[in-house]
Amino acid sequence: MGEILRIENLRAGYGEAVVLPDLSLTLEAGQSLALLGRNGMGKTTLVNSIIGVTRRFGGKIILDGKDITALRPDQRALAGIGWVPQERNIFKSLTVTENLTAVATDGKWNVERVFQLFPRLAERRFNLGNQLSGGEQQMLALGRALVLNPKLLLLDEPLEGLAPIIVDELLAAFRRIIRDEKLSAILVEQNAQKILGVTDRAAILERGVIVHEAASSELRKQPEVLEGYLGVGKAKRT
Amino acid sequence: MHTISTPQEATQALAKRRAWHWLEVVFWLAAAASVFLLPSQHSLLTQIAIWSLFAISLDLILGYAGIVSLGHAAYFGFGAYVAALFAINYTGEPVTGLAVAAVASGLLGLVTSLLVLRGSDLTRLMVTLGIALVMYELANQMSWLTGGADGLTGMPVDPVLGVLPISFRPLNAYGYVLAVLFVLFVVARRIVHSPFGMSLRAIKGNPLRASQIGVPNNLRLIAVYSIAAAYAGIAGALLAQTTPVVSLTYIDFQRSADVLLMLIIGGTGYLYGGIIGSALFLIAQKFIGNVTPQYWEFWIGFALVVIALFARDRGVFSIFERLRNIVGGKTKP
Amino acid sequence: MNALETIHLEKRFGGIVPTSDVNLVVREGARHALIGPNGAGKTTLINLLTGVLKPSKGRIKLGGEDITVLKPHQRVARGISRTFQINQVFGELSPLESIVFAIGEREHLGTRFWRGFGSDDAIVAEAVAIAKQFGLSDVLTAQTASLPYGKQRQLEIALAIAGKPRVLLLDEPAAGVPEAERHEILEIVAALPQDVTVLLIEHDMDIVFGFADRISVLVEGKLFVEGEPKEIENDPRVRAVYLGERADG
Amino acid sequence: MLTILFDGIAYGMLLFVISCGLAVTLGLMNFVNLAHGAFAILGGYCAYALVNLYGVPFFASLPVAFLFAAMIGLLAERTLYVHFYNRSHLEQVLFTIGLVFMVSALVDYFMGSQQRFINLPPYLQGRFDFFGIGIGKYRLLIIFICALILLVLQLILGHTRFGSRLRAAVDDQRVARGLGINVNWVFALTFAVGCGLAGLGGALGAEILSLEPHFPLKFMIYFLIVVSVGGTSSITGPFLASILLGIGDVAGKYYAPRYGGFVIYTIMIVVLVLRPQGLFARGQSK
Repeated sequence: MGEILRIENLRAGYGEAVVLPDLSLTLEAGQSLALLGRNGMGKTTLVNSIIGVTRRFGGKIILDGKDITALRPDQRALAGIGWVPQERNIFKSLTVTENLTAVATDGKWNVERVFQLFPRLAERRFNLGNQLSGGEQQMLALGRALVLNPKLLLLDEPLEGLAPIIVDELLAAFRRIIRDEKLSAILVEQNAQKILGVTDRAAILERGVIVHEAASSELRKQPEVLEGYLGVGKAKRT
Repeated sequence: MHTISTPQEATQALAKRRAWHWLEVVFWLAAAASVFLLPSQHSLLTQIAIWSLFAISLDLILGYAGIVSLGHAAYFGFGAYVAALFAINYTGEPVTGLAVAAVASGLLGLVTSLLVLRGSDLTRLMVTLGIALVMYELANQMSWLTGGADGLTGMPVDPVLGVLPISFRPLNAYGYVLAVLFVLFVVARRIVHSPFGMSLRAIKGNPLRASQIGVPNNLRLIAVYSIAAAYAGIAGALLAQTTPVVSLTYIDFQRSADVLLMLIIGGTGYLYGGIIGSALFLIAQKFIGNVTPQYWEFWIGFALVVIALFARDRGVFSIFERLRNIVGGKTKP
Repeated sequence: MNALETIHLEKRFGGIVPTSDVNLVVREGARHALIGPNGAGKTTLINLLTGVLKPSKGRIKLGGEDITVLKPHQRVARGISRTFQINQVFGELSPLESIVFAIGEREHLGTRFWRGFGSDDAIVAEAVAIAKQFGLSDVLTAQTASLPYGKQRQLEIALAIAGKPRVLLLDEPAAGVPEAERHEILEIVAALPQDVTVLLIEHDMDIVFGFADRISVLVEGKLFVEGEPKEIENDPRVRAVYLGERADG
Repeated sequence: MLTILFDGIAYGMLLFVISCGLAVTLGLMNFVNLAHGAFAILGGYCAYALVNLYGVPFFASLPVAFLFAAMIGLLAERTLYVHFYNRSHLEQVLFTIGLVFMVSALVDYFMGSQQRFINLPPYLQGRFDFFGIGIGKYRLLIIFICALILLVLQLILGHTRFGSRLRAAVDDQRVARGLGINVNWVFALTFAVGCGLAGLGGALGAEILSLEPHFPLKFMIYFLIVVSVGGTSSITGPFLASILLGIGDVAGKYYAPRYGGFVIYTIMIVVLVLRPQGLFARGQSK
């Protein structure tokens, strides 16, 4: 299959601040990666740098063999990145359907398929973006990324602040998209346990540096590693 | 860059920023000499001095406090009308007239500053523009007082302080205007180099941080806006005293735009920008404007576009930029 | 004696409630850390304390005095200082000018328009001392905007300290600072004067546990748990919040 | 009385067609474009030249005026405006005032400084009486065309993919880019259409607003009032503001000729101070 994403020595941040000093990462096609770490450690900055809305100081980003470093965010999106931003950022003055059609490209994911995946969205298709519940917004944000028919899906904290029942529904959708349909994906989460069952691999980010990388299944068996990097306290030193 | 480890060094470094640079001394000596050396240009020089004062007034709010105004002529015009009416009704002594105009315009500034404080840059632009338009309409409609579109004439101009006649004496008039400019420049210079002046620069640079240091941002802005309005009023009064008629052109948009342009040409935030800018502007206008008015308008528009395009890169105006760092006591980047 | 206290503090933006019924008590002289996952409302709380935002409900007390309705600059005058998550410094000024200015404002000398700026020897001397303490002596006359981010960060904290606060709010002091310059920030935070009450927001648990003597955990706008570092470290509910295990499991 | 209302509506409709482009630049792109009126006179003089000098039929000149102003707008956006998107408002002000001066001077140079009237076909001249209301035929046409434009704008904005992409870009520029919307191009096209509409308004309004070189500066404040009072979150806000301003101005000139301008400017200041987002803007702030 080959590599879908290759990041070489990326140095990025916002304004003058460097959040990621020197980050390299590869992702095989069809694979999914859980990006873990406490907040403030640079996970979102990494995702935002892949889509191109941060300040890049150096390094390269290669998507499916094509160097996209010099491309604008909209060009990167069309080159095959589907982005689910951290705060969901549903377009509030567009209806549910318009949120999808405004960005849709031709491919196997279309509006109807998104509605099949999330019947709740179909029920609310004429509602405006700002009239949706948090869970519905998250479904729409995922659907909006899917109708771009991306090669790589970026999901930034897609479970944040959602009720457990919605979380389960979304996790089922992720499993279907990532496991069954083999769409390459990077999933950012603080809550490791929830998503390690979905992804193939996991990387832990601390202060902008990848400090641990392993297969998800392996990491699940090592709660002490997770505790060390993600929990409170100083477990990793003792 | 060197390490500062003692308070004495720090005090010296700060005092150096406030000290008069020899270039400044030369500049004012040259200005004084122009009273006697350039008799044929006195009317132009008088114009330059008056516009300089007006531009300095705008610099106080724009260059130091960061308030963008498209209607600064409101205070200029108000000062002019007040000075003229005061001279007609009470006394024609010019310095008294200036004082009255300063107080009146300053009060107008104080009252209107409450409107200007609100909102973003954009709202400020619109509100300042609106204030000037309202003032224009008022002056236009209250023709029983202001002469309306015909202008206000018959303003008596007595000798300055009872000793120096300036009516129909270009040399004396220029000397008087220049002296006023110099005194007010020195005052402005002291203000901008004071703790108060520093607080303005701080508010302009980062209002959020300033307020979290304990600066009452709004009070400081009200203060400087009022001072600037008083300055503009004095400039207006000076023009009224040195020209036979006070008219609506004192308040119109063109005047607000011109003074902004002059200041931008010369550079903001070091006080001399207003003087240099108005000199360049008026001299250019004298030569280019003689061809045709459209010609002048086109080139002034062109200059604005070019300045706006390159102001940030500081290409064309790097000379003034360097000057500003030298005499403005600014930290070198 | 409580340095800072919030009573049923609440903030609403439309339907969102970033701060909900928060009763926070910070004791005099405490080293108090505020932690919690993303979107827990930590920065909103700081903004409420400093008066950048107005609360929808509840009171805020500083040293027993109700400051709920005071403007930001009035709160500063009563002893609250803060640093920002993203540097808020005066880029055009030099660090020397910035610190001298901050001290002058603390002494309410900012309305003096006829004295020269920097002509007060006592203030300049204090500024030089603060600069030395914060490792800024070698860059005092440079333009702040041209300094590296770490130095600006040091100035950011120095400006807050220059106000001689009773309560200092530190919003992620090490955020955005490159690894190489990090230890300087940490040393500075550790060396803050003992009589200053500090409320710290931080994600870096090394910093939190190395510094705090009391920790409050904020989750979804509510105060979730509060206690000594040891208690927090071993509290399964806190671990659950961070790791995503169920609280009972 | 009703005639004044009618004239006011026609006047307001014109203001709306000219200003709605500014609502986009100012509200959506946060760009202080004081030169918006310049595109109006470009359209106006284009139509004048076509009809009066080359004998082109009046109705044929209108789309040409639109296209002419739109093309120049697009050109100016791609070459000049684009450099100012992230600049301070002061720099935007300087730049656009400069443009106004240049355009005014050029128009003055080429077309002369006197006011120009476009020769209307005879069937558009004069008034007819309708239940006691004196209705100017030309004004009726203006109302008709402007209402049509309003309708088309609503349709495009609300029911086309371009419309939803534009609204998406306005809602959240950063995310719109990240989802593959070429925001630069969307804005450029919108800017061009806004300029085109200003040009069309300039051509239609040559008679009523008085077409002369210093039109952009004279009417600048009116366009700004429309946008600032109407708010920029929808096109209905500026539309209502235009109609109110139109009626207010016509009625003011008729009933209180001495204080018309005074009242309008004062209202503008009061609105700006009390509701910086505009009178008809949605209550919430960002």
